Amino acid sequence: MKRLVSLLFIGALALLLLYVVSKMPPMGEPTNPTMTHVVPRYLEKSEGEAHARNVVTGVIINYRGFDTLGEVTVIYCALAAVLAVLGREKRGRIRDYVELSGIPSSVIVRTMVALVVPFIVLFSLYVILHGEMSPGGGFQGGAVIGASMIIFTTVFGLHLSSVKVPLKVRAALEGSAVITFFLVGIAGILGGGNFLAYAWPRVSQSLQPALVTWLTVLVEVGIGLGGAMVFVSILFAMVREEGADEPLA
Amino acid sequence: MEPSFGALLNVLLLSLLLVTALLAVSSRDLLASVILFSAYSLLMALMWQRLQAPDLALTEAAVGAGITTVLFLVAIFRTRRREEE
Amino acid sequence: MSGAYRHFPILMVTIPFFGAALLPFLAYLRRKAVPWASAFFLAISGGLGTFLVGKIPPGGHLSYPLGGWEPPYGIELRVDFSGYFLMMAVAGISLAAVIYSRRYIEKEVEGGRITAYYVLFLLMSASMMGFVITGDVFNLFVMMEILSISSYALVAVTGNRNAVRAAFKYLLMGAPSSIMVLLGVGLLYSVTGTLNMADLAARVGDTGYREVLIASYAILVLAFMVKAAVFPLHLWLPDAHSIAPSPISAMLSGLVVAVSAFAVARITFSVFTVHAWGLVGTTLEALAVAGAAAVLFGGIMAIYQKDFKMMIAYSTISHMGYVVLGITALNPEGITGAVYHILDHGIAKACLFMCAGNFIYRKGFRKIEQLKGAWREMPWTCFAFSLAAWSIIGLPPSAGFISKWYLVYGSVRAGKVPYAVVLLVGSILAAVYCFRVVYYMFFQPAKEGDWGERLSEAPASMSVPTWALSLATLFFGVFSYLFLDSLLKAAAQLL
Amino acid sequence: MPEGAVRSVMPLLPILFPWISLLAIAIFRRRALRLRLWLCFAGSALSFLAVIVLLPSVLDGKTYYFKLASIVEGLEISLYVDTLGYYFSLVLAFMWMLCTLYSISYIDHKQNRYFAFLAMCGSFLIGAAYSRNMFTYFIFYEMMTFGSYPLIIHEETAMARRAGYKYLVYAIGGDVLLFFAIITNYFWGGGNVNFDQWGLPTLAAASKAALLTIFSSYIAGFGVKAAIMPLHGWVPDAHPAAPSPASALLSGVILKAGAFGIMRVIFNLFGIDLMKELGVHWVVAVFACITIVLASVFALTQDNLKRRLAYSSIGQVSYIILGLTMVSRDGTLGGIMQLAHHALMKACLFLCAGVILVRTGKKNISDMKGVGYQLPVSMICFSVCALAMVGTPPSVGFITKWMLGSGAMEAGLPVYVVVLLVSSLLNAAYFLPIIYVAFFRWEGDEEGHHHPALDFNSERDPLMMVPVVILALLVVVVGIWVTVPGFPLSLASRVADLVFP
Amino acid sequence: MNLWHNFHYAVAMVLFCVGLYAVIMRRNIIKKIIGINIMETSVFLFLISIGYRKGGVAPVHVEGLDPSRMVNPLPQSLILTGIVVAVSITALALSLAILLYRQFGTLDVNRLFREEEEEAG
Repeated sequence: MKRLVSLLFIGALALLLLYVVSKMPPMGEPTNPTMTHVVPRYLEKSEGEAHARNVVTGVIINYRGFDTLGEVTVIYCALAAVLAVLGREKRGRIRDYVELSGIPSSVIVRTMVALVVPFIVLFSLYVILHGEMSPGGGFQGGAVIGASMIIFTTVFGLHLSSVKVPLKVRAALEGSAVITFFLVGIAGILGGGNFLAYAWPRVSQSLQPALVTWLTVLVEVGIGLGGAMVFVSILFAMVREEGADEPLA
Repeated sequence: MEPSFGALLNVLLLSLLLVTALLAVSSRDLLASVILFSAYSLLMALMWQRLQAPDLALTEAAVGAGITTVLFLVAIFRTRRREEE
Repeated sequence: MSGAYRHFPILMVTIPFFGAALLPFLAYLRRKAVPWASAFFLAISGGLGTFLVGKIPPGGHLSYPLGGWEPPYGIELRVDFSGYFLMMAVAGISLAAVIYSRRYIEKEVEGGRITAYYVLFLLMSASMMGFVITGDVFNLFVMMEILSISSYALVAVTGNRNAVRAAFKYLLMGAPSSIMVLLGVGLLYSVTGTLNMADLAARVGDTGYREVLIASYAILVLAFMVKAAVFPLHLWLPDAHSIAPSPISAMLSGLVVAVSAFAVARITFSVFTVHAWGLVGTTLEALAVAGAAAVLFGGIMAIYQKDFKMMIAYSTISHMGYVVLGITALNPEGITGAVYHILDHGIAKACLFMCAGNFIYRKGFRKIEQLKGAWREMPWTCFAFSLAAWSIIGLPPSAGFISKWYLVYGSVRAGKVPYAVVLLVGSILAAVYCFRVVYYMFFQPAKEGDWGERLSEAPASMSVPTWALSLATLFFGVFSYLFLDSLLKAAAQLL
Repeated sequence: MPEGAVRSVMPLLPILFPWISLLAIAIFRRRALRLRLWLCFAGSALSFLAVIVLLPSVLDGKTYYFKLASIVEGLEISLYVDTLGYYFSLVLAFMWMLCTLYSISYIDHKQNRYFAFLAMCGSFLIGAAYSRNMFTYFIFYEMMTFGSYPLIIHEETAMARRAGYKYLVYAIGGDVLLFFAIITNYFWGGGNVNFDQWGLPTLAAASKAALLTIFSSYIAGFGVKAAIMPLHGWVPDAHPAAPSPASALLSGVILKAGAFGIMRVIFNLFGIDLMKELGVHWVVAVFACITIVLASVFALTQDNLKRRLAYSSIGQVSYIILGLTMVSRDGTLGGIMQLAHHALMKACLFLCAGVILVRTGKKNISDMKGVGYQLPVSMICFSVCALAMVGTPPSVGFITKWMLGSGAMEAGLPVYVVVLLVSSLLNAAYFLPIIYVAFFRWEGDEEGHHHPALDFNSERDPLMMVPVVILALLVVVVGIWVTVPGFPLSLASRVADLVFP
Repeated sequence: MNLWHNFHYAVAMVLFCVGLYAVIMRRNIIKKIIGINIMETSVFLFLISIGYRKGGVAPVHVEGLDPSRMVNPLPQSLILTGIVVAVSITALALSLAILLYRQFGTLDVNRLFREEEEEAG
């Protein structure tokens, strides 16, 4: 009975949504309200105003910077949430009696991973720093770093990973995205503009493009580092078994 | 939309998305679901690339197909693999 | 509008974010300092807020374009008087709750998670402040997500099995509703091309896509109803609010659900303005019916509870119904009543949960039965409880009376006398469930072994916030005239 | 600000003075019992003094005004002393002082709680009497309602708890109705619920259905306090359960707060003309008549003295309502005077019942054989008041009934006179047996023993006897020298002149 | 009738309902979390489709490219935030699932909540 009601509800919802879809403006038409109202300015002026060739990056970091501040706060919040639920390791390393994958890792895999991981990190740095020109940006790069750490962990185990990226480093860098963003925002106020203004009115016109570019890079790096550390910490917290902490040697 | 190669590809991708989503939801083996979900995410990334959103495609590939999948896998290894009767 | 104070709203929101980001490192250095640091950041935030007194033009608003990008292009903070009022309420109650947390949390939460607790607490309070003042619908979503994620986790922070289950239930209802908010925003965007509330308000009127607008409004309202636990969608609330640690219950019950209800007002009045009400009338009526049902259902369920935190949680459902009825009255009095009710219900509910926390802290009691004769040992807690209950019932001269007056008046003025009657019945129900507890505390002999003769109040860092809040219910009742005029003007501005 | 009023803090003083008691209790806590209680009395006495100093100027027709807070335009919490409010405050401050005095030796446990709430209720009641508008009145009235709960359940017996529960149920129901009435009145009265005028001009514009809703909610809301049948259920339980001085106040003053509210509604909010136009006053009058007769009949069947007195109060308070709804000058005058007169008589009766209870431990009338010889002074006072209740001249009871009768004739409704006569007969039927049992029966009378000697030893406690004697004297004195300025007639006739210009 | 033209939207809506189905009807917690993820990605797909423009190119400025040919960058930037939110919720939900399994030894909601009723009763 309950199942039937739920199914009916979902079916009805689907039909309603499809009906709404049929009434929506046709997809892809250049005359749609979405194409004519706010967006033209982004497309035409972003290069001059936000100094980012990649308009998406311009919008993310510059026009809608506060959303991105919210975004990095969300991911930071997720970390805190996971830690609040699962707890965090004590100072020191995580003992390694958890074999994450059932596959015994061969020498070939180990060597390959050890060789590839540095390159992945390098690639992610490129993604972070090149975000304003090509697709990519801080968060994507951070995610890639996180993924590389995950590969490392699956192959070499939690113990070695927690040695490579110790708690000290993570605790200091997890919040770096929020902190950088906040400081950049405050700098905007000090520079005579509003919070999160990149082009400080107090700085002369000629310096502003460089300023905006450098601040963007700064923020991207902050997001990248913070995001990567958050992903690593979340992974550690989830992989770690209860009571698997090793006291500081 | 006039039938063109692009449109056909989109239709194909979308139907694959539907299929993988339904399979991921209905499979009783959680590991299979997760892998299917990973495939779904990758297809989604492709779809977004088709819709001219390369940033998102990159992100979805790294986060949706990568990190989320790994988190799911960790969770499954920490719990159990098969759905209970 | 110039002067440094125009930066204060954004600083109020972001300083706790910043503080939260610093906490893990601080914990690494010196764990004992973490609670004090969190209180410090919230105090700065609230302190900045006090500088804004009198700076918000009554009936107008303070617009703050972030990054200097003028509104529809960038994100705008739109601080009108009701938003400012609620922001200060959030700041004040959070400060009380964070001070209260220090001793309480030591007892319930295992050491390693305390830092995470405070991080989440700061994020939760700050995101609520952002939530009520933002002028951008997508930003609303982002703030709501910070709020939701921190709330889910804070419910589970004790690691107690029931708590984890309650948190999961909360997440299971909360996450789809968040997605629905995004869907609603997407629909809205697809037909207007903008995300700024003021710009949306100007554009929803003359767009030709009626069905899409109706759907987006209905979806948004439905989603916020889940977050605000309005009657048929309240299932997650009683568990989550009663099992969470008491200061968190205070925050969740007092503020989190209430600001979600305020979001409904925001959507209704700032996005779908008077001009678009032709579109949303049916949804609003359905919402009003749900609100009325919530008032009665919550009240009746509260009467039958044995666990006092559970009782307070059901009372919250009932009071969210009040707020919804105030919003759906669609006149300045109703909105003022709703906003004022969010404030005074928040204060009183937080106080009730803190009193409950005091009993749990000292005695581990959770059953109403066990409160018989409690006043011998914990008279001040019992008095604080009675004062807060006074406001929950809505008796003069507490703040609850003022808001009840406006809510009922709003309903009568809107010609919806049945809803006025429902509100009054709701206050009768409130009287029944509150008086039962007060009666047990003061006029019943204690059961053997439950309560002795010796005074054993909760420690000062817990009693003081409790008392401060209970006196605040009186303050906002007696001095309501300081705020009501501006609130009415702000509400009239919305219409 | 009402027209012609003087801005002054004088109205605030009697509200503040009772809080001396709370201060004293807070300072001394469990030490210095006597001093503490005397300070409580001092609070109520000062409050009475602060009321009485206003008497000359109020008799001159002066009004006072004091604003506490203004919520929004047209809705303020403010005090306003007009003749009617002053009249009520004079009665209640006087009663309050005497009952506080009496309580000092009557209450023997949990004094702190009792005296704190006693003082608070007194303060709130004076605030209610001095309210400028219905909003303020409601605030004070509501606080008073819940403040009197601890007085009712003071003994904490099972009966007291039950009575307290019943009281709360009725009170909350009534208050909610009242709240609804005030809000609808505020809405249809054009945002105005002030008592400045004799009838709100804005209210006349409202539709008849709206007016009926407002009026009936008001009457039902206040009717719970004023114990109009069928809303009287809490009274017969609350009075016997409460300590005697508290019952005296319940009957003498708190029930009157309901009646006073109805006065405000009829005189100041609706105005006599609008009420006449509305044409439902006779319905209220019929309810009042039914209450008058039925309550007396119920009183006949009670053996518990305080329960009998409680039913008597129910009937007597409805005299006020009847007087107000007669729509004639003398009837109104009688109704207003009954407010004070009944307070004097009934408070005295309850205090006597308290003396009997304390000195002999007897609650039921059938056990009271020969009480008149054990407690001669109290029982004489009791008899005086009982006779006054029946309406024997020269007493205040006679004055009231005369005025009401004259009002009924003036309104051309002799049927009310019949009701009054029947009620008087019934009053006699339930009061005279008490006097008979007290003085003309004694232990062993049937065996031909002589009546016992008068025994004055049990009545040595001046704290209890002084209030009883003062009240009994006043019942007679006011009944004889009716027209002395400051006695009820002088103030009531001023009000009646204003209502019927 | 724009339904056929808007088939991207339609598929997104259907996916949304598939996700909702999993959240409401599937008993396994991991399945529910997958459902939440499907719902989320479907809404992202919906928003990106809204931002699409016929024959459009990615919104990156390259020499000689007419800005008016670019697709709408705004939904894309919103979705980037959305993806982060999605992964955050997933991480939290999975942590809760792990903890639930530790404490109850089951991932089946029916069993979880049946036990709750027993405890209450």
